[in-house]
Amino acid sequence: MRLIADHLPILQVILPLLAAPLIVLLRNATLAWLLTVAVSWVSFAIALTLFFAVPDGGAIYYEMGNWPMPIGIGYRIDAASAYVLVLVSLIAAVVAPYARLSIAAEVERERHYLFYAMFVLCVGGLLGIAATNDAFNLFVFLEISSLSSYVLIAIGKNRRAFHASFQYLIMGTIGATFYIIGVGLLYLMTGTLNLADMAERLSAVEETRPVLSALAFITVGLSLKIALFPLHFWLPNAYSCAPSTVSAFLAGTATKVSVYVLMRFIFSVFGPRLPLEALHLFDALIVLSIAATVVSSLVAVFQTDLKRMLAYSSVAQIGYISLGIALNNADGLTASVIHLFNHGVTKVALFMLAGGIVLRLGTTNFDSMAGLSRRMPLTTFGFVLAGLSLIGVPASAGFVTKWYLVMAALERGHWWLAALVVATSLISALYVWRFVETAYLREPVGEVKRVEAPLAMLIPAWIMVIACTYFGLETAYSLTGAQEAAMALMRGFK
Amino acid sequence: MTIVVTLAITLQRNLFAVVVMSGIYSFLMATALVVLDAVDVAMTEAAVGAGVSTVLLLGAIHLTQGNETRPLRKPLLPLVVALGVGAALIYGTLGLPAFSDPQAPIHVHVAPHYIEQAMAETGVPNVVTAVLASYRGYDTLGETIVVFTAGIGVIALLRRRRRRE
Amino acid sequence: MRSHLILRVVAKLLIPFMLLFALYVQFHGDFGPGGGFQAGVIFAAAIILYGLIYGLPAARLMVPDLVVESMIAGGVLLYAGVGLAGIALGGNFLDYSVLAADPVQGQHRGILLVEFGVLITVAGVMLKIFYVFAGRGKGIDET
Amino acid sequence: MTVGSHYGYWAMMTLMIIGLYILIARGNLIKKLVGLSIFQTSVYLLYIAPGKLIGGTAPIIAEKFGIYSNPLPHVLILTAIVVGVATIALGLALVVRIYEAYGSIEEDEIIEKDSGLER
Repeated sequence: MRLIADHLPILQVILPLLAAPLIVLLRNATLAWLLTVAVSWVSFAIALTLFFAVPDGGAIYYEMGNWPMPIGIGYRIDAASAYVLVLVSLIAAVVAPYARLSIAAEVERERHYLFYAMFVLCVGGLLGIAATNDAFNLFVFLEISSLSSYVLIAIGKNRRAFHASFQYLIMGTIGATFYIIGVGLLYLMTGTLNLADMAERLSAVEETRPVLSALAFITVGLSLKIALFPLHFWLPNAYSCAPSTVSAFLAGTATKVSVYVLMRFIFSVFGPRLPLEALHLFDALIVLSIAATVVSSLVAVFQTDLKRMLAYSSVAQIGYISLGIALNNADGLTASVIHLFNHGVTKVALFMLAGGIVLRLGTTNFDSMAGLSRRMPLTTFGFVLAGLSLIGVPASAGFVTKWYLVMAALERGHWWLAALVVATSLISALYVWRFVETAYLREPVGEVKRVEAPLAMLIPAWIMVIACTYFGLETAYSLTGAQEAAMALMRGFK
Repeated sequence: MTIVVTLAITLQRNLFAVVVMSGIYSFLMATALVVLDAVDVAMTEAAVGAGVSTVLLLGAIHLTQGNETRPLRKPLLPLVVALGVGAALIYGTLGLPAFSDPQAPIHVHVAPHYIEQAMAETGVPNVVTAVLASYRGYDTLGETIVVFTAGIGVIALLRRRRRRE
Repeated sequence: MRSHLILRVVAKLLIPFMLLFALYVQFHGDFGPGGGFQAGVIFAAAIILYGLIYGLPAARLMVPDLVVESMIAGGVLLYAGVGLAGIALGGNFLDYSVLAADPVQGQHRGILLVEFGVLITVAGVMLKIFYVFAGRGKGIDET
Repeated sequence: MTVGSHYGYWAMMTLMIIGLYILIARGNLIKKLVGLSIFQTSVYLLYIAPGKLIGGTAPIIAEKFGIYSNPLPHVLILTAIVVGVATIALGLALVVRIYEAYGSIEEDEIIEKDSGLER
């Protein structure tokens, strides 16, 4: 019998997925929650182990059913996939303990255990996407995570969430189908579905038209999933109507994993085989990214609801990530990868704190939050700290991203782009300031009672808040990890 | 034929008729699939497309309303988008290998292994079953989990509170 | 529908054959078209037919909700369990060759078990969706 | 490489365009789902059609046949069909919830009813 350590790649994905049917059999909310927490923590431990076990410039392979790779389906975990595994499982591990009280307030009791079943399915699906080395297997796991997230969004009491979820279902399915069309074209040109094999055989293909078309379909399809401007309109609705736990988890993971898939395809699969015309794609992506950050940040400033504001800010932040991809150099890609982590952590912190506000006030409307600092001082202060990271103030996680983005833009000779990155940060300062003004400077309505969020919610949220600052000061793991991930993506499957 | 049915679906306003026609569409699709030698797929498409989906759609219509009440809105933009996507695909498929070319990449790489070795390696003469359950068994596990997710999802969305009154 | 004698008799005659046909599709999947998924759909269709003619409560009495939900979960567990058995017996995940002394025999056994897992989950999900949709309109409670 | 040899793709494209059109242009939620399923079904042909070999037969090994169609696309599409119907089922469950909450399954009516409240 081989060591259990040899099977870590599959256990990483299969344990959360296996927890779901168990939860359904248990039919008990508390047991379901305990199992969810246990599975998320084990997943996080496995992800960390894998992260440190990935050999320099190499990868860990795992073949399902012992079938050699292009014949069977296999996992391939290199620095980039391990980075995403850590991100997803970290966020799951922090959100899972938080979920209990928040869900108790926002979801009907009969649905609680079903919520946890969907949550672990979503975690397992996302982990599966990051680990796999097979284009079609990726689609299957994409659908597992998508279907479960549609349910998660609509599981609450808010009736707007049903329509938001339906919109997301339509857009998400179109996106997944586009992806499948793109993969189909690649399959017809190479005869394989294995990503590494595909990349290798693609370099021998002479006819460029299907390749270019495949690139277009995959990019557009994934952009729908990523909510890349102007394909973003499902996201603000979905995130603002979903239960807070769901907003927090999805904001930190779902779009991020799709970004990873896009990077994987653009840099590793197409890589040097990228058709010349694809350079226009990068130009277009730069324009769209800038539009995303500027427009969405401005829209965010004028929102009357905190969660909605955060959702628009997510669209804007995705713009930074896609900008890094579009710059098409090592620094740009590093900025993108590290922003997956930094923005993930920041947004999770913000949405978790917003969840505390929902629990206590029943709403996140700006008017009802006047003078919040006197009622929920810890929540408000955490929000400000995480908000600084959102802006990208020095000594916060967000700053590291901006630094690398500016470097990458200068390297490309786009000094105006560097200036724009700084300028858009000022807009984000505006909407964070709106919160500060409401919470600290406005007079509260009615009686002032201290109603701080319960510790079970506050502690996980504050762990993320501290992480925002910590990863701004101490970049040893997040930055070197991101650099190695960017290298791994550009190196491809060699 | 199939295309005529789809066009009819576009124009029809009565949802019941739309659903029945989408059932017909699925049967036609299944026939096309048999012609293309994909018997397993044809069987599934007939069972799922014409059977399960139709029943589900009828059930949903029963629970909601039967007619499309609103007129078409801004038909131009969607048409442009749909045609644009089609054009991108035409552009791509023009470079693909010709129909039934035995030298096409999909016929010389990976697939021959299944056809030649499946019988010896798995003892199952239906290659589709061998690939589905063994070589790519992990995909099928994923597929089962997708079905599981949908089932539990429908329960989660439509579950009723036990009546207390 | 309660008064349609012919329907009731025909259904009674038909349902056993449908169940049998589901099993045929399941086990014949190795040699001809068919497999767990299609068999699951046919299996569920037989019981849905029963429910349509004898009423939802009768179908629920025959296959209660608790059983259906256990089926949904059980199929996935069976499938993944076969995979984990591969690990326990010294192979990789979903490696059926180690399930029996002879690898080909093991493959065969693995494929059968796995397809059966698919059947259980698919039949369970189809039935449950029918129950939920059919029960929705009439205000019949969930358990 | 003649246009004739790409017949399957052309049929697929037409179906896809119609499906996508229904999906985007129609405001009725159920019709949107029908459009979605046509759109998904069209993709099946992209995979299956090139797998066919003229003179070949279905990939079930028997002694009297020598040429078989490619089994891999069949497997992929089997999975895709199942994923498709799972999505439709979930979509319909959402439609039922939407109808119960709003009394309508027309998108613009739903948006109208929402904008009346708060905001």
